[in-house]
Amino acid sequence: MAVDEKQLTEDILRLAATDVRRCMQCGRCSANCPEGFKMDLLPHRVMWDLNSGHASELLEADAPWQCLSCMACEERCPRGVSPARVMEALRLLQIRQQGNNKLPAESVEHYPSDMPQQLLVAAFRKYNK
Amino acid sequence: MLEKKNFEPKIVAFCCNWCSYAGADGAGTARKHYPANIKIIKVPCSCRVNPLFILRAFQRGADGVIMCGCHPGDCHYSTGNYYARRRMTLLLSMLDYLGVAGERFRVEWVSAAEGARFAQVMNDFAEHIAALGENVKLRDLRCKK
Amino acid sequence: MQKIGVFVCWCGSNIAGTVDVAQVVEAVRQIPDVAYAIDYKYMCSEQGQELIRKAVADYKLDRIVVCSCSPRMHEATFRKCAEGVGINPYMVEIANIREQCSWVLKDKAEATAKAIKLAKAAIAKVRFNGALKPGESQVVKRALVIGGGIAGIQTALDIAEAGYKVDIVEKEPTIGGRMAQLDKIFPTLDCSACILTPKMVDAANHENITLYTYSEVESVSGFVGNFDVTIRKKARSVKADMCSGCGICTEKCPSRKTPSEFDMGLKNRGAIYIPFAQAIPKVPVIDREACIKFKTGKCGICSKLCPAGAIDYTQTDELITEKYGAIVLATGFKTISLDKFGEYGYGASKDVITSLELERLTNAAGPTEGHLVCPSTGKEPKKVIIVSCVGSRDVSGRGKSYCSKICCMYNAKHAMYIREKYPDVDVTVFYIDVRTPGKGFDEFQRRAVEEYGVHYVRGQVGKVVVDGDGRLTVFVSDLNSGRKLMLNPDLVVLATAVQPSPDARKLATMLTASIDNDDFYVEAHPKLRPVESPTAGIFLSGMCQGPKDIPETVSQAGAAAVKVVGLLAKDKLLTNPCTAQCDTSICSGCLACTHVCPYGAITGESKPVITKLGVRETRTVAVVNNALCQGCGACTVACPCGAMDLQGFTNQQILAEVDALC
Amino acid sequence: MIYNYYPGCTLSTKAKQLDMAARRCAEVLGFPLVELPEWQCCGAVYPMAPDAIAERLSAVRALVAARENGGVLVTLCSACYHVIKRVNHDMATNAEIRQKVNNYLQLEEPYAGETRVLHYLEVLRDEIGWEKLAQLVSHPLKERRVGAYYGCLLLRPGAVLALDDVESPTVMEAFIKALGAEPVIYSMRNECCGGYLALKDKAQCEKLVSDIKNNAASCGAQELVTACPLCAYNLTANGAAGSLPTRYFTELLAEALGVAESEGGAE
Repeated sequence: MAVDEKQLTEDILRLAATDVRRCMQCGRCSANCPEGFKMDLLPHRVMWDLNSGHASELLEADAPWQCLSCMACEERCPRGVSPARVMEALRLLQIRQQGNNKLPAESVEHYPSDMPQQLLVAAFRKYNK
Repeated sequence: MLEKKNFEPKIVAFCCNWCSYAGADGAGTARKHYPANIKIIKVPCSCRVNPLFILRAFQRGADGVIMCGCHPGDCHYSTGNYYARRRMTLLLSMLDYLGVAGERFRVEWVSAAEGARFAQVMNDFAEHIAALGENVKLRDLRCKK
Repeated sequence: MQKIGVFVCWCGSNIAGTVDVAQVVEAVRQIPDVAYAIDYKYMCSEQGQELIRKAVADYKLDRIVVCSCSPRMHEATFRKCAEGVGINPYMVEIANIREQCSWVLKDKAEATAKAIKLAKAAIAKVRFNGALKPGESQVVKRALVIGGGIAGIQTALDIAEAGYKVDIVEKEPTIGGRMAQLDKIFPTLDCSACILTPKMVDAANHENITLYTYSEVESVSGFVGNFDVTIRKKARSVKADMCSGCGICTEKCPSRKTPSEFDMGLKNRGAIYIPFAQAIPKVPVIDREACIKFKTGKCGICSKLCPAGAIDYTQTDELITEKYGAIVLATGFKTISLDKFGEYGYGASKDVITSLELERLTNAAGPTEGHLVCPSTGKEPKKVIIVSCVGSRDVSGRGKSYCSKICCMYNAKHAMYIREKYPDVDVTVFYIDVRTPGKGFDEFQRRAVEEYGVHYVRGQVGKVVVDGDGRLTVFVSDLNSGRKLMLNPDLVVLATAVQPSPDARKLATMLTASIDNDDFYVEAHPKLRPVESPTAGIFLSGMCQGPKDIPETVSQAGAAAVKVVGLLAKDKLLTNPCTAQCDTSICSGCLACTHVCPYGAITGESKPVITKLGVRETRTVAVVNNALCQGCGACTVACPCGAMDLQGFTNQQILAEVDALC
Repeated sequence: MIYNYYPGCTLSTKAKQLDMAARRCAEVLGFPLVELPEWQCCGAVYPMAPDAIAERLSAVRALVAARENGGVLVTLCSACYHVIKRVNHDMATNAEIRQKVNNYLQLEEPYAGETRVLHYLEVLRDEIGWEKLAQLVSHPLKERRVGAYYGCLLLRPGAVLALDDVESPTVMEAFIKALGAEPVIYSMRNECCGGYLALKDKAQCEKLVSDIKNNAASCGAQELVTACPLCAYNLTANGAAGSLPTRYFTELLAEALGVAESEGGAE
């Protein structure tokens, strides 16, 4: 079934609540992203795809699952755009669907006993519903 | 607000020649939309706006009146907008007493460079007036004869 | 019976695309007193004006309403047209159906209805228009230029050459401005000083030019043709007429802790100093906050050593008052503060510098005598990274929303002259876009890449990390390849956004010249009057109006000079006839109007008057001096009995508009 | 002023040192912390999506409780501070979120962001003042070179949290100085430690933390302080562990004020 790109873009933008059209592709988000070395699509590319009507490809991307929500991209964006929020929207669109958890508790092999709760709560909430 | 959708408020805007009128031109140049029911009257300076002009507009059935001038300190005539500000503060305090909801009158400062802001100010005001509904008080008084 | 002609302009499709002009014509034709109405494609064109002239003759029109673009655009055009066929120019009204109607509306019916309303309001007003005759005022044949950089110098030279007296006020101890700090300038890569300093000398020696350096404008009053300006000449603590400029005082001054403004803080200067060797005037100035004599009362070495006895610790500021016919603003620019951009490492490392600092580092007269070195080590860099758009095109609140315009070109220039002098140094420019419009400009930038081997990589630098040993790590992405990079340059150059001089705002208030949200002066019209301020008699030159490079600045300076000369060449100016007028028959003589008039144009005078009841008496009434009145209208509202009215914007006219719109 | 205190989940368990030291020091400094009754976990991550209403409720409950008791809420953990302050900002500025949350909570008086959310460091800086703090230090941390590690949650987004300049913060450095130690400023102090990635990709955390620690060490830091339990965990568990001991800022404070527990140290 063909994905309705327009609808998907709207859904992402509604959840992201950031004005992606302001993006001028300077790439500061990608320059600052601590996880950029591990991303299949750098943040500026995610913004580009969203603005150019290729949102469906973003659902296939691994980048949102690498994002740390550290907000360096948002803070240093000269255009006031928040790629971090777009990443969050891409995660939510997926994990909000039944049985789509990305980090089921049983998949984690080892919990060090000194790991703070904050870490566990944060991780499971970012990757699961 | 849905039920008021058909209500088209009548709004008069007094704009000073140097800042706000130029700001309105800026809004036009940038194609920034604001409602058609806002009509602008050009004055050389906000200090030319006699409070009686505003009352006349309300008396004639305007639903809202907005007066725009240069930002305080930036008046082309140095001090005109300060006079305007004081006069309008006084008028505002008397409007309710005169039978016009004070909220229907607003003073804003818009510079020549603020085209987008001009449109935004007008949209805000139009929305505000639309929410208030028709200005009935003065009309009723007039109909009583 | 009045005969009003209404002329509806299409403005091509600008108006006609959204407003049904035929319907507007149809509607206004129904209005009493409208003797003629017609629409035309371009009313401002010669054919359009001919149409108006012919209609006036054919229908004996006495009043004209033009429904067209903003009066700020073509009111003057149509007034002139009316005057040509014997109608008083003030019998013309404009209904702004473009900026206020067709350009802000999309729905044709809605726009047409609004256009009709606006036309009706203009018709209602024009009925009460009266024939007005402008007064005359004298023109003082002297111009003031505020700012002594290349913009101010060029403007002053051009005015002086045309035979008029002109004064330059410069707040720094020397003229020359930013251009004096630069090394080489694009697109020719010739030496900045070589082309600037002769101009500085010309300005200093010109019989028509007076320089007030180390001076500031204290206050301004008056109006076009007749400005009264007070200039504060700050105390130099050195008698300029006795000083020979030998410089011994500056060499021997023991206070050496003040960073040199001219060298961008890369070097210190004495408390008594001459900013640079070619300074004009070549007279030192004592920085009283740094001077040991002023701080402790001891020292006085400069005074002891001065062979001319020119040092004067007791000198005080001097106030000079002068009259001018025109004022030119040429206050220039500075680069923004990088305090809020901590991630670039400026301040954390000495090897992260701004482009203006690089100019000093590569300048033969600079602190390193033109030897490019890393400030932290004094060694030549092996790898240089240039970062464009630092703080430009930034709407996040930290920077400036505009493009600073000059950076792309000077980045290419910097990269080139580094590569030319040090072919082993690797230079990479990180950019968002390369913007090089201008004659020979793109070719210049391409030369940097093709002939000088400068690397250009698309991608804005994110952060510069500084290690304890001074090593720099630049985080950036190469957007074309999608690669993330971490690089270790020895020197990082930040192409920092420009902003108007901090004095711009203060002067704007003093001169009632408009400024925009970024403190750049606003021009009277962005296309048609780019070197004039909306305030008559105030002209704009150089960066104070918007970012521009030297060639553009020089052309604008010339343009401003021509405008000034055009004004000064007139013996008399026609004054705005829309001035206040007092109806003495009902004036009570309370003189409330005199207190609100910002120009002191109203006085109370004892005069014989005839009251409304026909009684002749002599009493105090308000009298308006039309030469002074600028037509703001403050007095009209202050007048309790309605005696004061403003011609062109009378109570009757405005009320007619209100009635027509409501 | 009443200093309502929101400890958060981790401070009651794995980060007790952060909590206990803070309480003891607050007593000494004259701003005793009053723990909110029945507080719930803030959720550890800020719900960025505007339609995430349920995820905002626990923070709003804490904010409402603080409003009813003087209107000030003090937090210690960077994540709690981040989440609660941002939710508070939503409640004050986003009408849609405000309406939905209030509809859900059915409070007597709707909540609209009235509570002032303060970080413990803000209390020290703005209420006590560095000068006074320095005077109260009985055991100055002489000759210790301490690097402040801010991480991301404490500062970003700067427009909402407004704790300090996001790129060149000074609050922790001033704090370290007041304790008699020498603050070490290094570029990576506001770069991410890897956060919750520790659970999924330990190797990447190792890399991020190493970069931070190497930068801090190169600038002369001998130890690091942080306000965040997650950062503390990552900084301790990675990057040549032990090379740069990481402590909570309140531990250093307790030490300097002479109220540290004798057994002290990380659990």
